[in-house]
Amino acid sequence: MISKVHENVLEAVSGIADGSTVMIGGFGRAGQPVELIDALLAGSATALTVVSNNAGNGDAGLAALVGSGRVAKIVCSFPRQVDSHVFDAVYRAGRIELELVPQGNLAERIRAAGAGIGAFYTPTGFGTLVAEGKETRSIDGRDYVLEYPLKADVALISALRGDRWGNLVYRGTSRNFGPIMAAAAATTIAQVDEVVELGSLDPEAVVTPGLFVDRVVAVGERPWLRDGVFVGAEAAS
Amino acid sequence: MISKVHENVLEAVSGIADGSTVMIGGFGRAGQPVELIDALLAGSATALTVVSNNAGNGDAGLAALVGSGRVAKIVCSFPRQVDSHVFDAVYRAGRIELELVPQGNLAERIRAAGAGIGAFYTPTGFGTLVAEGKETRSIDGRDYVLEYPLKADVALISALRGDRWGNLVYRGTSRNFGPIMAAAAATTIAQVDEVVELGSLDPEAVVTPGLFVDRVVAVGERPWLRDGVFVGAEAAS
Amino acid sequence: MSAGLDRAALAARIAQDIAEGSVVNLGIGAPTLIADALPAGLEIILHTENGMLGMGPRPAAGRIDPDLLNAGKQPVTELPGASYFHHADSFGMMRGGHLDICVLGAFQVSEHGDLANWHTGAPDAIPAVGGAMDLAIGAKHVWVMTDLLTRDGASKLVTECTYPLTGVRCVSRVYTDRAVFDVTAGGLVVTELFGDTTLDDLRELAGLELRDASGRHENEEMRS
Amino acid sequence: MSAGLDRAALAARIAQDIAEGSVVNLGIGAPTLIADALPAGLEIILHTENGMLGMGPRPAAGRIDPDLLNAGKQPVTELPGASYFHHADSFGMMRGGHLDICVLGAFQVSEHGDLANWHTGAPDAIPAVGGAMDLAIGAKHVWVMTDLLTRDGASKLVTECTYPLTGVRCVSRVYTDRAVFDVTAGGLVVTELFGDTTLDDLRELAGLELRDASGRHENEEMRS
Repeated sequence: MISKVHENVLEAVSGIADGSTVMIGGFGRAGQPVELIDALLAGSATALTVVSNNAGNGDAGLAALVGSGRVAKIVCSFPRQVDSHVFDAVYRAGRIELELVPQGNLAERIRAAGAGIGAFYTPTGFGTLVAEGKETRSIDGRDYVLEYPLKADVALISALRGDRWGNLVYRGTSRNFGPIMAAAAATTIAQVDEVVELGSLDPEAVVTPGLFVDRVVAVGERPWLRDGVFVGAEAAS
Repeated sequence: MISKVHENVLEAVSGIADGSTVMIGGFGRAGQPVELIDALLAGSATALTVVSNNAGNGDAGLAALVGSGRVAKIVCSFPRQVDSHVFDAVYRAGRIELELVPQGNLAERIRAAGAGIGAFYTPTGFGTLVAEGKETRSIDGRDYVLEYPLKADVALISALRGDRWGNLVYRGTSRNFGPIMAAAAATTIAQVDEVVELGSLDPEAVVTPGLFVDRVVAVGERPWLRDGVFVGAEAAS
Repeated sequence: MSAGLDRAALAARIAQDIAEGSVVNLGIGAPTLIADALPAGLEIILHTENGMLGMGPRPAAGRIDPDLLNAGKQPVTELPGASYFHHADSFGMMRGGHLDICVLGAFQVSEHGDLANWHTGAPDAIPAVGGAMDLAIGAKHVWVMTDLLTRDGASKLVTECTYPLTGVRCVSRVYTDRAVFDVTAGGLVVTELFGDTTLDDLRELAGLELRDASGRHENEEMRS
Repeated sequence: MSAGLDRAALAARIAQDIAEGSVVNLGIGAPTLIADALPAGLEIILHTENGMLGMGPRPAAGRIDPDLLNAGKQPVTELPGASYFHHADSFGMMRGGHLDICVLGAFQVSEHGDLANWHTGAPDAIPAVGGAMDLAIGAKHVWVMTDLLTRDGASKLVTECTYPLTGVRCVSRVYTDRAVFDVTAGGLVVTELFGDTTLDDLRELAGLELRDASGRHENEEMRS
């Protein structure tokens, strides 16, 4: 019997080596795998390259990881936010390298890694700073920049429900980078609110097929949900 | 109020010009928009370029269109099948041009057109006949062929249900090329078993968001389904 | 001259130009005001690049769902007809030309439609581009919503952008507090003046040649 | 010498090498027989390139669902844990290296692992490639299932393919009715002999140098 289910988050993130490239899902706090990041923090892996849309919000999750000094480099589209004070401080202190990638190129580079595409021509960024030094080409009268895939050793993502084969469904805008990161990493670790019986996810509605997922761990329902249905924000962080 | 719903298939396919490139969904018979193809046949559009995985099965649908002599060129991966006698005859008579594309390159080229990618490097076909005369490149020790997007004037696709915004859900392996063709065509026309009320499709399970669809037409439930649920093959063709 | 339109009035003015059925992305900042100004009863589909179509207004207090955010990470709601998708699909919608309109803020717009809105170029700035470059090159119509002048009184409409670009020749229209400008092959065309702003005022403020199609002619040349 | 294994027996032999949890694509034709030979009780996930994981066996008569086909357009069923996806995603799974094993038929396989299985090169042939090229370069392990000889008695294992290629240096193992061959940097290695076939028989039939790792040694060199 296939079972990708792990008992707890510490077990789920075990084996992440120093120097790994780690993709971390989420757009702001939505879809950010906070419990997995906490488990990564509880371990010792360091000199990490993190690929994520943002560079952390507030003080928890990705912000805490960045603040820990164990992130050598971050590849992201939007590090500077109202509540990105942790990243801002580390960056200004010169203690983290930043590779800034327009959000759509970031998403497409991750997608290309998962889909076995060697490189692709994108119109985004042509003629701007982010294209400096890159190969360009005019195709059918439009200008493009050549971009390469972004792959990872590990992806940490968050979904609503998963089964023991690793099939996942998400909720709302927390889907964001999860499905493409799952496909782009050698090892994909998904935290879910709930592990459900095999066969109880609608095959037409599965967003991430199980072959992209290596480990699944239940972290319990978020306070604003009951059986996956929104029950108000009273208890939300 | 937005309504992309058309009353009948003749109205739905109106305005397809001679010389158009028409994408036609389906893998074999699954997902083939037979009623839309019949409506296209009832019109006069000719000198068409058809993009489809196959070149027709049996005598109906795409096979009938090919047999009508109004397809000047077909772009597909697998024209020759047990029941492709119509295409075989037209092809051997030299009355249709064939561009053979490996299935994954076909899918990715269609996807690239919908996603605004100018070109991409694919490993598929490298060192084979289908790569002859094409640009190649070695990236990170792997060999790739440069392939360009495939776009269309019109896409004809088949889905299970749709709403008046054009949101679509499919059924089983009839999904195949529908979602990517919908995004790659200037005008996408979807036949569905049933048009449902806006809001009754689960937003988490919508496969083709409505912005990719221009016209929706209900063709009635297929004989093997009742309310979208399989009821046996007794009445199926 | 009068100050022209305030932000809310400008948002309302822009909303008037959005036809029913349009798929629209409203950039972070001032453009999000347009959502509240859309004509009631018209169906306009809002896209947010973090993976949603059919985005609805800000939720009532106590109904803030942390899984429903817009691109500015503000809480939103879901309308009937909504759909969700992942980031690669969402940006494919932009890059592939499937959005009708996006409205962005700007630091500078050149008379050729170049846009600068992500980076001041200041050496100590932390750069953050987000989805701006994808929106700029992707939507069928890229509109800018901005004050004509910076706080320092400099024109945001310029001959050539001095700030780092977001996109090249991508803006089709600029809505400012003083006037509306169409970007054409022949340069900027003023299509509408607000308050008692005159074309001469604009020419002086911006230091640009401006063609007049405002329908308000005073001492100006005829509509071309 | 005896004819070796028949197709069903060869399918069963291949099935033994598929570990539980593997994601497997079985090509059109003979490889589909492997599905019926998979060990009962082991969870092996079948992928079909037309957009499904978790494909089950052929349905009972009267339960043929026209929306559930495999790549050969034969009716199949859905197992618990299945999922559906569109063609670009399905081929991304292959190209991206997410399938553990695919098993393909062949016209020819070279000793370097080149595969020819889509086109005889005959001038009147209608070419059809389908997903074979994507599978050939995509799966982690590309296995071939074939008779060693053509109907005309020619070896399908060759020094260089004379038919048009499907993929370059992509095959890792060849299961034939006479023997199993691993493709290595040093050429073909025989790992198993069927019936009373000997390594000398194979060398004569194929005209190739073959290393022996079959464990059956007779007059042959030692296992290397």
